[in-house]
Amino acid sequence: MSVVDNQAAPWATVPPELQGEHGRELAIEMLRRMLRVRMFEEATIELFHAGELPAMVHLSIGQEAAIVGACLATGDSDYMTGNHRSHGHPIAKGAGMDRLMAELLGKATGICHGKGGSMHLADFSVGSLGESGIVGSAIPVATGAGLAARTLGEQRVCVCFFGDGAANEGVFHESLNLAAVWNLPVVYVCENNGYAVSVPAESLTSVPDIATRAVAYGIPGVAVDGQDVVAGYQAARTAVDRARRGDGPTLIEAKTYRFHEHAYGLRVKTAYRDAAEVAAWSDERDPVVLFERRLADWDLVDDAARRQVREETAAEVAAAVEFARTSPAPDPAEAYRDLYVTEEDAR
Amino acid sequence: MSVVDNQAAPWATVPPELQGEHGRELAIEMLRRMLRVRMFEEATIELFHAGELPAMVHLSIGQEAAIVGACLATGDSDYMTGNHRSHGHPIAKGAGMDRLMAELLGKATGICHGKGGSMHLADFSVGSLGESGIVGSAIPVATGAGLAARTLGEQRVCVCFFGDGAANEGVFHESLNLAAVWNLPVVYVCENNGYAVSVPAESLTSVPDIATRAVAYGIPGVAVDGQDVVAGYQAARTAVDRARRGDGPTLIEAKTYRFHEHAYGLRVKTAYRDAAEVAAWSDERDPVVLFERRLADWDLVDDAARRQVREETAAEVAAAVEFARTSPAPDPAEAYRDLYVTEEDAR
Amino acid sequence: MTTPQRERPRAEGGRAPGFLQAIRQAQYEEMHRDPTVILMGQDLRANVFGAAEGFLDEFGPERIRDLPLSEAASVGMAAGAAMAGLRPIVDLTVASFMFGAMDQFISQVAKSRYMYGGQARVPVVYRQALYYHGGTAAHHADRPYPMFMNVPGLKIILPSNGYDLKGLLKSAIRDDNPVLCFEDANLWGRRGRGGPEPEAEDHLVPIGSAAVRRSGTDVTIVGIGHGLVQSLEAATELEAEGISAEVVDPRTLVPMDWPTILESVRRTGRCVVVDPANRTCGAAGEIAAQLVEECFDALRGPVVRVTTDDVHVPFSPALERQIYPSKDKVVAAVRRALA
Amino acid sequence: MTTPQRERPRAEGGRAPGFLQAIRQAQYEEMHRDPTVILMGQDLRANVFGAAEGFLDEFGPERIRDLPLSEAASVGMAAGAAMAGLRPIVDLTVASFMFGAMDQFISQVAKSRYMYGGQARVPVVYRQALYYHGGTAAHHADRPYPMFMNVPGLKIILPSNGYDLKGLLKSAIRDDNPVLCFEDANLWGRRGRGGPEPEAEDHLVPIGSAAVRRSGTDVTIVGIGHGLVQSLEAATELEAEGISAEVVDPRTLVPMDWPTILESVRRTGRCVVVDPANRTCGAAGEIAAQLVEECFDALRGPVVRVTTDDVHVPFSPALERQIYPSKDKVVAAVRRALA
Ligand SMILES: Cc1ncc(C[n+]2csc(CCOP(=O)(O)OP(=O)(O)O)c2C)c(N)n1
Ligand SMILES: Cc1ncc(C[n+]2csc(CCOP(=O)(O)OP(=O)(O)O)c2C)c(N)n1
Ligand SMILES: [Mg+2]
Ligand SMILES: [Mg+2]
Repeated sequence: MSVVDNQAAPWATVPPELQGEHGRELAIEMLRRMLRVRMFEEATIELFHAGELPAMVHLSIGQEAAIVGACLATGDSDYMTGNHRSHGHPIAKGAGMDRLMAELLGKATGICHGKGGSMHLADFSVGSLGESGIVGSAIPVATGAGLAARTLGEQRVCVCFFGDGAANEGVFHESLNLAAVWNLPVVYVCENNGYAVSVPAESLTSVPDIATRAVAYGIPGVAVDGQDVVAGYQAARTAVDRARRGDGPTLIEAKTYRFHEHAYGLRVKTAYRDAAEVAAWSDERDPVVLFERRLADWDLVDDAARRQVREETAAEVAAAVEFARTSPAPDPAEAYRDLYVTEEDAR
Repeated sequence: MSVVDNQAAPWATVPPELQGEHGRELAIEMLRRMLRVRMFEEATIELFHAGELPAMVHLSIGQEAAIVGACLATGDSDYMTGNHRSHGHPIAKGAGMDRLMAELLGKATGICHGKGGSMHLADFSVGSLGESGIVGSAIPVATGAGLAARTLGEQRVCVCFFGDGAANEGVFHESLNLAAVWNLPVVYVCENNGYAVSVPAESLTSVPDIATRAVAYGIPGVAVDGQDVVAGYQAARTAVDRARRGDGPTLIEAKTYRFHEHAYGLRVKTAYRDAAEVAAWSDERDPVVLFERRLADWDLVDDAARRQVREETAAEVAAAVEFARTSPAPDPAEAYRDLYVTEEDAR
Repeated sequence: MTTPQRERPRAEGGRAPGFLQAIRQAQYEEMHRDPTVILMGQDLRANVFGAAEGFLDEFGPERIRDLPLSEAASVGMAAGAAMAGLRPIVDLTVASFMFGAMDQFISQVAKSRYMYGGQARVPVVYRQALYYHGGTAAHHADRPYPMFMNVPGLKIILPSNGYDLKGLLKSAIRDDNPVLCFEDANLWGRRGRGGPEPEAEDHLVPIGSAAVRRSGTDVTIVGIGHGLVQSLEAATELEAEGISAEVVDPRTLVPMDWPTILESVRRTGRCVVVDPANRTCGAAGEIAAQLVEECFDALRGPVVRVTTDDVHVPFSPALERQIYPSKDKVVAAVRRALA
Repeated sequence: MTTPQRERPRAEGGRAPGFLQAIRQAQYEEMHRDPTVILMGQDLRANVFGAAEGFLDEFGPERIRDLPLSEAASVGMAAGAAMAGLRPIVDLTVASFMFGAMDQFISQVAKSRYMYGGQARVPVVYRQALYYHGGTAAHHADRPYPMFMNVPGLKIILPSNGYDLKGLLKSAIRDDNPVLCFEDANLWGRRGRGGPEPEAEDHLVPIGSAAVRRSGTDVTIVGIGHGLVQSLEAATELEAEGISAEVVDPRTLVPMDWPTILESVRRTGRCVVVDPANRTCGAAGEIAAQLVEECFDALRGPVVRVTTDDVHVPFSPALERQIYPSKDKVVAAVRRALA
């Protein structure tokens, strides 16, 4: 198990992965996907205040680097599962934003026809196999996707995202043991944002680094700076390669922070984290800002190019909102479809 | 985490715990309780063949040292929970054998009035809070007993017994995390007998030493020779003292072996363990034989004294069998009692 | 199971506390009354759910505990603590989170006393909201009490107003058996969070006793949780048409107050059951089955169930509402029962 | 749900395989037919339960897997594997072990397809024995299918003989939906383990179709699992008294073949349901509720339930037998239904 210093700025020079033309493209893609997640979620905040969201949303703002880093280490045919805080994961995995946004508004054009909503996005076309509102509950499912890939002789891997709180669920333990003894191609990514709702990780989680728990399964455990998209990418890349080689699972812990309340709109009366702590992270450890600064420092992607990415992304998000807003509500009969595969379902 | 060499004979001289008059008494009690467990279970074999047992039984024969060592490290007011293989645990904890044996025969005088049977013994009078036929399922209960002791300001601890297979259950993980973060007075004793029914521990458990998993909870993990009652006692004593001091839980792994089939009477057609392996353990690593030999080598308890313990125990077991056999079957109405505490139940 | 009580729902008089206030009062009073009562739940200390303000200061960290995301261990641990002398209250927050602890509920909470021949006492209360009809989608909106009704050894309360919630919860905390308290979140808002003064400390509603909320002669409507509100609304509407509906609130599902329900149906000869649970093997089905078995001769029409349709809870408001019981569905069911 | 089938139970003719043989045959044939079918279970490779002899050699270690003591992960993993292209069969051995996996069954297995708007297909079969009436006591003897009937999105089969077990299990393996297969262990012994030759590969029994096992005119007895055997025995006894009982075997509990059951009861006007599950919110209650709702006018007497009493399963044989349905209880229930 190795733990990196969360506060370090490890990249004095351009990291090898981002060198060359392909590397620069990857860097731009990292920025683009982080911005997509960020702007998509900022748009949901507006929609919330406009009263257009049917329910509260759990935002990943602040956590984009870990999400994008891990997803970009996978290919299109690889799998992924998420949790209640997973608007960003399918986006980072490559899903189009229109149908995701429509899903958040409960529209007929939603990726789940309006039946899933914010906590249950899935886009099977990019390997996003779903998200669990029940904390931890998708960890076995991700493990099973790995089993299928292995049994079918495919080269796919599955990236399984969950939070620090979820690492205390029994299924975390059962699944990691299974993946370890069967050498399954699964990369477990714990986004440790320091809290499970109001409860600090240190008060109800027995180890400071969740990555330590890898020892219990005889698998690699790596803690990375979750605000550093390149660090997240590198750790995931190593884990994905290892999994693809048939060498089994890895547990990655990304130390990160959520900038907003547990759910947007939720009011917790008793303060459970310092305003100063929140400010320190949002002001100094914003993963998008940090990455943009580095891209500039490295002379890798200049202001104009970055501005272009921003503008393109803003346009995409605006289009997604427009698409969602103008989409019709689902036909009420939709509620009674998709419970079972029926004869009518095309095979 | 420390692992002892399972094959070593560590006691060249009398260990400190067994020195002096009190030490000698403890040694005799160790022998007596191991013999009680052994002879009690041998009696159940006879009852099985005589067709008097209503169901198969899971025998601890071969595993007595770990059980007795841990139980003797506790006091009468301490708690204990067991599993499907736990005739021996309440006996080691000090329960009378008559009502336990009557329970195995499903009699009215059984400790659970015939409602529990072999897999669900409990004797609250000695702190034995029950046994779970559902593998792993009593681990949270034991943890709760620890919570109660702590909250009520009592000095009690709870010893929680389970097998290697159970260490893969989610509740193992959840419970140890909870006990760790709350510093609960619980001693988790994993009797690693190398198999979960037909499955070797090494094939479906991710670590060679289950004690390693203590690392995931930041608590002490100790692996001991499970055939050595003194080693088991010492490890448990340390853990019990620690728990009583308020310093929290310990995970002890006793490396042991079951000499009989998973359940007595079960016929598994496909051999899953070598006859030679079974013979090596039963012939050379019998915890009762090993301890008797040491008592002799140390000149601590002579032949006559040991013979006396054997005879007394044999008589106790014979009396228990007699008690059980001559006890009446329960009144059928008993099946409808004890579902709830009712007004009639004395307070 | 006592004699039927004819109570008006207190909500009418404005004296009933809101749900959160009822919970707060019940837990506060009982924790003061009995030092062995402890309270555990996720995000309890920060009072995220709003019923535990000031509890940490008042009762201290040993008795007010946050729980980790470990539902199985939490449930079983509470049972173990109960067997060893505490009287824990566990706030599981949302009923959908019970599933992860199902083995502990069944194998340990419900079975221990019986299996051990009465040696164990398991005085523990599990509280959980039925968090449906709020856009939370399928993972938060289950109404799983019928599953637990299928498990012997548990008591189950499901009050329809704050007054009963307080009284039943207090009874539950004093009960020596495990009690599941389901709180229909659709009733939370009905009385404000800042309501009237705490009720008297001795306000207890006995477990196992139904209440007749409205007397009537033509049909009995049994309404569970929020279904009771819909039943009363339907009864009002039907009254205008000259149909006199009696409305019964079971309040407790296990043990069910059969005498009260049977007595009513024997009089009216017709019955509609309104139950927010899923239809198949739900609570409404149990009531219907009991009626056709125990008072067949008195029945003059079909027992009609108004339940949630057998689908999962969809996210979109455009989809969600229709799947639940509603006043209109109750009215239609009554017409069918009377046809 | 198809038209009623009037089949004689094959057990009579001696052609029905024993349960273990039926399982072996179904799994063997389907694994040969479709390479994406895999089989996982505790102690499977060593064939402890007797239905997987030679499978490891035949299908290899990738397709025949032992599972650790990790029921939740096992159940969810199989669902995930199904969503990613496999068709897993999971042998959970004993139904009581399902509780530890309840969240996975409900939140993942049953809900995924619906929540994701039909993107997921979850072709997975979970097999588990109802291991009651064998002195195993409360932790091994549950009959929890009613809980799962309360969960939309699952199919549930519960055959009463080896012939149906084989045909239903094969249908389940080919089904694109999750199917729970409950195997009543009290039927295991009825045909020897070494029985007749494997049935034809194309022997399929459709899911959702009941069978009328015996025609009659005075009363319909619906018998589930071993309850079907008791129903047939009771029918024989009643015949001697001149009472003509029709006996229906639902075979599938979800989707239930309502047309067949309703058609029968509409003819006989009386019904007894024999169900080894616990009484409250059990399968029998669902059937009774459906009858009183859907064919009230045809009913000429109470629908009487014969179920396991609402207690846990006690260990002692002196206590255990009485709590279950029996032929005598069925006979008495029919008398009550006819009174
Ligand atoms: C099984 C379960 N228990 C409780 C909850 C309520 N809940 C939703 S998110 C959450 C905190 C999860 O913490 P973590 O895993 O760290 O994820 P984060 O929200 O911090 O991203 C809780 C308690 C739930 N959804 N599921
Ligand atoms: C939850 C659960 N799953 C499966 C079983 C069936 N079973 C009983 S004992 C056992 C093996 C347990 O292994 P271990 O914990 O090592 O204990 P041992 O039998 O070796 O003492 C199994 C699989 C069970 N009783 N409970
Ligand atoms: Mg977190
Ligand atoms: Mg073992």
